[in-house]
Amino acid sequence: MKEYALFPGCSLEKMASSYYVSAVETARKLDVELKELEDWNCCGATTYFHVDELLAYTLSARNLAMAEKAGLDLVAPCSACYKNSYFTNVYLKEDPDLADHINFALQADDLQFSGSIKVRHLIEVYVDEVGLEEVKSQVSHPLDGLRVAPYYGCQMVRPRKEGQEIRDVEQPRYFERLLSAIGADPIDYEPLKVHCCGGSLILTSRRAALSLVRNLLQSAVDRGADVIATTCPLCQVNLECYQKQVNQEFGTELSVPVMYFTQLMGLAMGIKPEKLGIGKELVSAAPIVFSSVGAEAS
Amino acid sequence: MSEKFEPVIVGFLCNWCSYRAADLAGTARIKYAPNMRPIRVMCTARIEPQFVLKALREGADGVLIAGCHPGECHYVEGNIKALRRFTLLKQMLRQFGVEEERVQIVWASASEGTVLAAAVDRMTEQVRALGPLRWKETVLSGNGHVEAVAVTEAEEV
Amino acid sequence: MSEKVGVYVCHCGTNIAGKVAVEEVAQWAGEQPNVEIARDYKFMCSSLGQELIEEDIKDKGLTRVVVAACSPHMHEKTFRGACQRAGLNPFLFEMANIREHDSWTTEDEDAATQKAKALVRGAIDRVVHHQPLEPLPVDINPNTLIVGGGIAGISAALELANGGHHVYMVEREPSIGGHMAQLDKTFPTLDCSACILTPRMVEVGQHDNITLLTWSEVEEVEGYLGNFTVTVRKKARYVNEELCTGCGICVEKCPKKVVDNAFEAGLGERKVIYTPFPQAVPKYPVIDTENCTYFIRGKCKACQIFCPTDAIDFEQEDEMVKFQVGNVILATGYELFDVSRIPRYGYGRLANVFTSLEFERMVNAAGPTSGKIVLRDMETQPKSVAIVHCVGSRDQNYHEYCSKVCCMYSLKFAHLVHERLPDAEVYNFYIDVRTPGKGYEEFYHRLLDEGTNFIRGRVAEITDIPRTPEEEGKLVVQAEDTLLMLQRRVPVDMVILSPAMEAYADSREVSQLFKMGCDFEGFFVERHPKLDPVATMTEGIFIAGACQGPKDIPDSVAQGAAAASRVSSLISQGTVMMEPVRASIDEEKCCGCRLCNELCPYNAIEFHEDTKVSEVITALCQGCGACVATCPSEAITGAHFTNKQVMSEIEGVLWDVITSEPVPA
Amino acid sequence: MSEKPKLAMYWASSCGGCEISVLNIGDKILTVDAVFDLAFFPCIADFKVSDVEGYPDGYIDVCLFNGAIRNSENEEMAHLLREKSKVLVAYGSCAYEGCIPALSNLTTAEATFNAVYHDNPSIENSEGVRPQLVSQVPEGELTLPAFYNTVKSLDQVVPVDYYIPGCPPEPPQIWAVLEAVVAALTEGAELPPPGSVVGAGTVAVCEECPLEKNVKTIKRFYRPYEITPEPGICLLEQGLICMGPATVSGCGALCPQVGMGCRGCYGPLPGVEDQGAKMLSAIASVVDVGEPNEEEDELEHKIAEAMETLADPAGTFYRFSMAHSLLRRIKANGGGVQQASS
Repeated sequence: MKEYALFPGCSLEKMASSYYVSAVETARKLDVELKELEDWNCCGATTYFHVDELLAYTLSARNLAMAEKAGLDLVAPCSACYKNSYFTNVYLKEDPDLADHINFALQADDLQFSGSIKVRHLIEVYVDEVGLEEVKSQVSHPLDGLRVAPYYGCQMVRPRKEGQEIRDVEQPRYFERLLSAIGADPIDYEPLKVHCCGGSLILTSRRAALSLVRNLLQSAVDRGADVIATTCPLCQVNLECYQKQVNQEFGTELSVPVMYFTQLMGLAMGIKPEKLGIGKELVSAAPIVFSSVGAEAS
Repeated sequence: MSEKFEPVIVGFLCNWCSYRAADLAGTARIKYAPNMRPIRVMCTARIEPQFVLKALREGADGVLIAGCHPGECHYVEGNIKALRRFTLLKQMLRQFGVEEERVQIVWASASEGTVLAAAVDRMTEQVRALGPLRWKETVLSGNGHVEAVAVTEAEEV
Repeated sequence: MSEKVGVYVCHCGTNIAGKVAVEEVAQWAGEQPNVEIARDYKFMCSSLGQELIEEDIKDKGLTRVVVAACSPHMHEKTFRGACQRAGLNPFLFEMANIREHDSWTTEDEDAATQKAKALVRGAIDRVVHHQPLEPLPVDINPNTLIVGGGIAGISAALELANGGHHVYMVEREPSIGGHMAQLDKTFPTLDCSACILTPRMVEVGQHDNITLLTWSEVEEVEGYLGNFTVTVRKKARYVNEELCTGCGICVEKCPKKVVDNAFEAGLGERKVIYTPFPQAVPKYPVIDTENCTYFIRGKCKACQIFCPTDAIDFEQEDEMVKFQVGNVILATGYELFDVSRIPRYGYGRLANVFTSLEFERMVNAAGPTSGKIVLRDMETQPKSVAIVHCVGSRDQNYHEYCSKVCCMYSLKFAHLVHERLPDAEVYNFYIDVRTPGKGYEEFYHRLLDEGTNFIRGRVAEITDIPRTPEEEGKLVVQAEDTLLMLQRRVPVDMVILSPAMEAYADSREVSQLFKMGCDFEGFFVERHPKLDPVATMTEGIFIAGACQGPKDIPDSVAQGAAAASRVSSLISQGTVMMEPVRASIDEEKCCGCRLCNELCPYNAIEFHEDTKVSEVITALCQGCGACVATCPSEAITGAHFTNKQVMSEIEGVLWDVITSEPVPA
Repeated sequence: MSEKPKLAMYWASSCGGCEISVLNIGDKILTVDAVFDLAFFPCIADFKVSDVEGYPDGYIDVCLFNGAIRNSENEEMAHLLREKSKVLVAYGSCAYEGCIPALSNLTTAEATFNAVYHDNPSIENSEGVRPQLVSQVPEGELTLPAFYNTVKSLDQVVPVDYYIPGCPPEPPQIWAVLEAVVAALTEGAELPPPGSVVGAGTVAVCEECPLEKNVKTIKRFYRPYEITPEPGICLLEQGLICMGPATVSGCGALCPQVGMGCRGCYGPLPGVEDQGAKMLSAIASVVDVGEPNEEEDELEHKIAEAMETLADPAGTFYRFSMAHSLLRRIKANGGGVQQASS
């Protein structure tokens, strides 16, 4: 039984609740225990680091320190949380002065950052630490012939991490391998699979963001994808919830199901769709559910 | 010795890279700590552990060995041999209670005057923080026998 | 017996005197043990300064000399000369570097003076133990090895050969000519590359003083300046060079074609028995055994059957050729950056993204498209072409350096497109246009007049995913135009990437084979970046052309010639004197433990089974001292760096902290 | 009324092996007896210090002094015997260069006492009784010699005429020396110049070692119990530490011949300042680990790993020569103990 400190982050609480439940369900199947951090706080999100770096780092460092106290590696299913936690962890190790500074503040909470733990994205845990063999062994209803567009998004792979090649950033392959492991058929989604989903631009510079979403949806469709798989709540929202707006804006008629990779894994593992939060989506995932034998179970 | 302690560091510089790096630092007028006193050797592979021990015994507070980067040695891999000796020597010096920072090895190519200067500055500060070594005075001085310790209760009984 | 040391402290104008209290140091030096006389002087290196030393040696009978001045790399030779003129062995001299290592780097004047004293005392204590040494005369073998038959190697070879010296040229490809042979036009003059190159190739091929070894690689190099023994592997061509007339019938008759990834950069095909290109030198073809039907299935032999002179020899084997040379010139050239390392530029994924070399072959009249500019389908002519500068260069992710020639050949490409496709739009995406060179800037202006679109912005991405109808079916080049301050998406039919020149992947092995330096990027390191650009730190090994750094043709030619003249000056000296800084083994003390044997990078240590002692072959020894430091019974002595000398110098530099033996003895 | 030359042998801080080694010269001991009168030889005959104090200066012709200087008593005896002897010989490795006793220079007197009188599990000493320089007892005052922090060789407390290395010296060597002395005393033959090492060769042990020697490239070190050495092959090549190349010959290479690496008891070769450092340099140089083209920290890591297979370098390389080594002893952190000296 592998144990991790789970940092759900704000979105998994509500907006991405289906990601939450499917994460927990799949983890259980794979004999991974995700212990939610008690009293976790905001990761700083995409904006805070530009407003006040010191405070943002402190915020993120607090979560890390709590995980260290628990002696567990930190797992973040949300790519933004992952990126912030990961790089806070790295930068504070590189900058002892900053770390001291922050530790001074953390004392108030009788916490201390020492950089003793790793920060992983949920998908990394499944691919690298659980291992694809283990995943395969849990697959009871392989998603045969389901054409999936593996969408990494930007924050999971960027910026380049210590020891990585540019290829690891621009042409990662692990998502594809995971999808193959559950019997699905990953389409060639390069290079868009690591392009931006528009992120929070959807609020500030709507048209720019929509055109990015459009590219992603359009080429997924052009390349014959049945569904787009995501690893991040924000990507999920932008790709799924804005399809109507995209169609209005660009006169397209796009309608592509978008699902969390954990939901697809869940189906392949024969977990009941409702347990995976399936049924709440705006673009119905029904076709996928039916195509997957898992549906019969329900 | 009332004023600020100025460490004395003996530096062994290889003729092809680090000695030239030091020359370059000079030509470029890079200012760095005057505490390192360079001794030229053709290659770091010529440096014997005896030299390092000699320097420490004769009063140096630290020893710096500087050579070409691995793969750039003028004699192909003299620096690797130096690194091997240095590594074992360091393990032994640990047993002798000599702090890590007092004996260091750095790689500085002929074009890395700044690297060498920075290394000297860094090491000078580290050694300054450790305080004087002055082997003969602090370690070997006197015949060092144990004075009678305070009479224990046992004998009062 | 005590020595009489003379110490001379140089002011070097104010360079030293500005920081170091030279008079004080000199006066203090006078009081040090063994010092007979100590003086300070404005400029020791001046003829007056040197005479000062010479007179003292004569009048005061000095037996040792110390000069405290600049770096020995600057003036050691000068002062050794002075000693010699006065009849003192030059190795009884030692230099204290109180300029580069002290006055120029120290803020505080007292500290500088203190350091100067330490360095001077170190030199005094050391020099007392110096021994007179005689330089080693080395005869220079007049033959020269040139590795690499590109334009740099060719120029070097011809210089030497025409000067009457014999040259062995080793080229790993089947023909000499290098990259230049693949090019169409050369910037900025636009004269035909082949037309100016091939005559020189032929000259090399026919020259009496040149032994040409193509399809060959250097396996082993032993020895030292003046006397290298080189072993070359002459790979089997399966064609007997004595019998072959180069008629080409075999090539004609060979039934099998394969894609030519080497010379035609994958755009064209070649036969399985082939010469890389029509003007190849030598003219003998090579059989590509990977693809040859005979080698795969044991059948065919078409070439053999049709060869009029029975030159085809399937039994031929690699041959080892051994020869002696006095000097080596490395002109191993460069390879192009692998553009597929930048995924976002889509090379390999997007058909109509080309590399510069592919384009060179395409526009070459003798190339696969006989000079027609077409898309991957080999017929459609592009209506718009984007040329991307700095691919893999000026980029911290790949190579930080500027690759120097890319701007110019990118401009050349633009011109060629205009010339061949007058209606086509050409876009050059650049960071800066760098045109240093005779006639280069003028060429740039000419291109501006020809109507090339120049967009200042590093290309972010090349994609086939359209956002607008006009982008449909096009390649879209996205870049931030840093002049207009806006994002540009330029739809084009064809993209040409201008990759960086980089060192060959195996350049580090090569540098180790020849025992010379190679920098972080894999380029060979010159002895001095300004004053000695073609020599290396290893005596007798020279470098020329792009193996030392990105270079264009004129620079490579100049370097080739420069290297050649360095070599010929050594040859005409006949013998050169080498530093006697060498190791030697006292056979009385050697116990034959053989710890030192494997250690020598130059295999200069020989073990005599009969007497059970090791011996240093002085001529091979380069004086690194690795064996000296290793010998646990101190049977090995390193001349001019003996333990006594170094130990005394250590005590010397520590004069102010050293204390006498605390334990009563 | 004997006019025979006087011989003395004294035992300072040592194991007693040296005495045995003298007797080990077999029937030649009779010759010794024939030639010499014993003036002082606590090990085999009952003499008192007062006897020696009674002698006029230089009364003893030859004094074989073995054992290191560990405490004030050793030092006093060294001074006394120096006074009373014409020729003072540092006999055996302890007197010559510190030997095993001097290995305690790798710790402090304080720590040694703690180990011996306190920490050692077999010790029952709840009151923490420790030896005192002076202790009052009803009968009066008892004194003990002062226990030094640093063990010294004989020549670090008094001038020495000759050195006979070895732990213990080998009979043929001992006899050779005695013979020379006898010859000098009886026929007035030439003695070697004072200060010289006698009873040893001039080349390293390997010279005498019959094992086959090839070029040496070691991947890691082994301790004797870890591998069974290939017979007939140089032990160093097999990764076993053998101090042979750094040790002066004279012993006949006894240890390597039975598969146990040379421990270095005969001491350094002429002109070598620090036997241990020399051997360290030699052995580290031939550890064939790490390539120039490797990443720098990868390289450092690999080499460190290989070197760590050599347990206790200080104890290995200075097993016999600690007192004569350049550093001579450790720097105890804070240096409190050696400061306690006066």
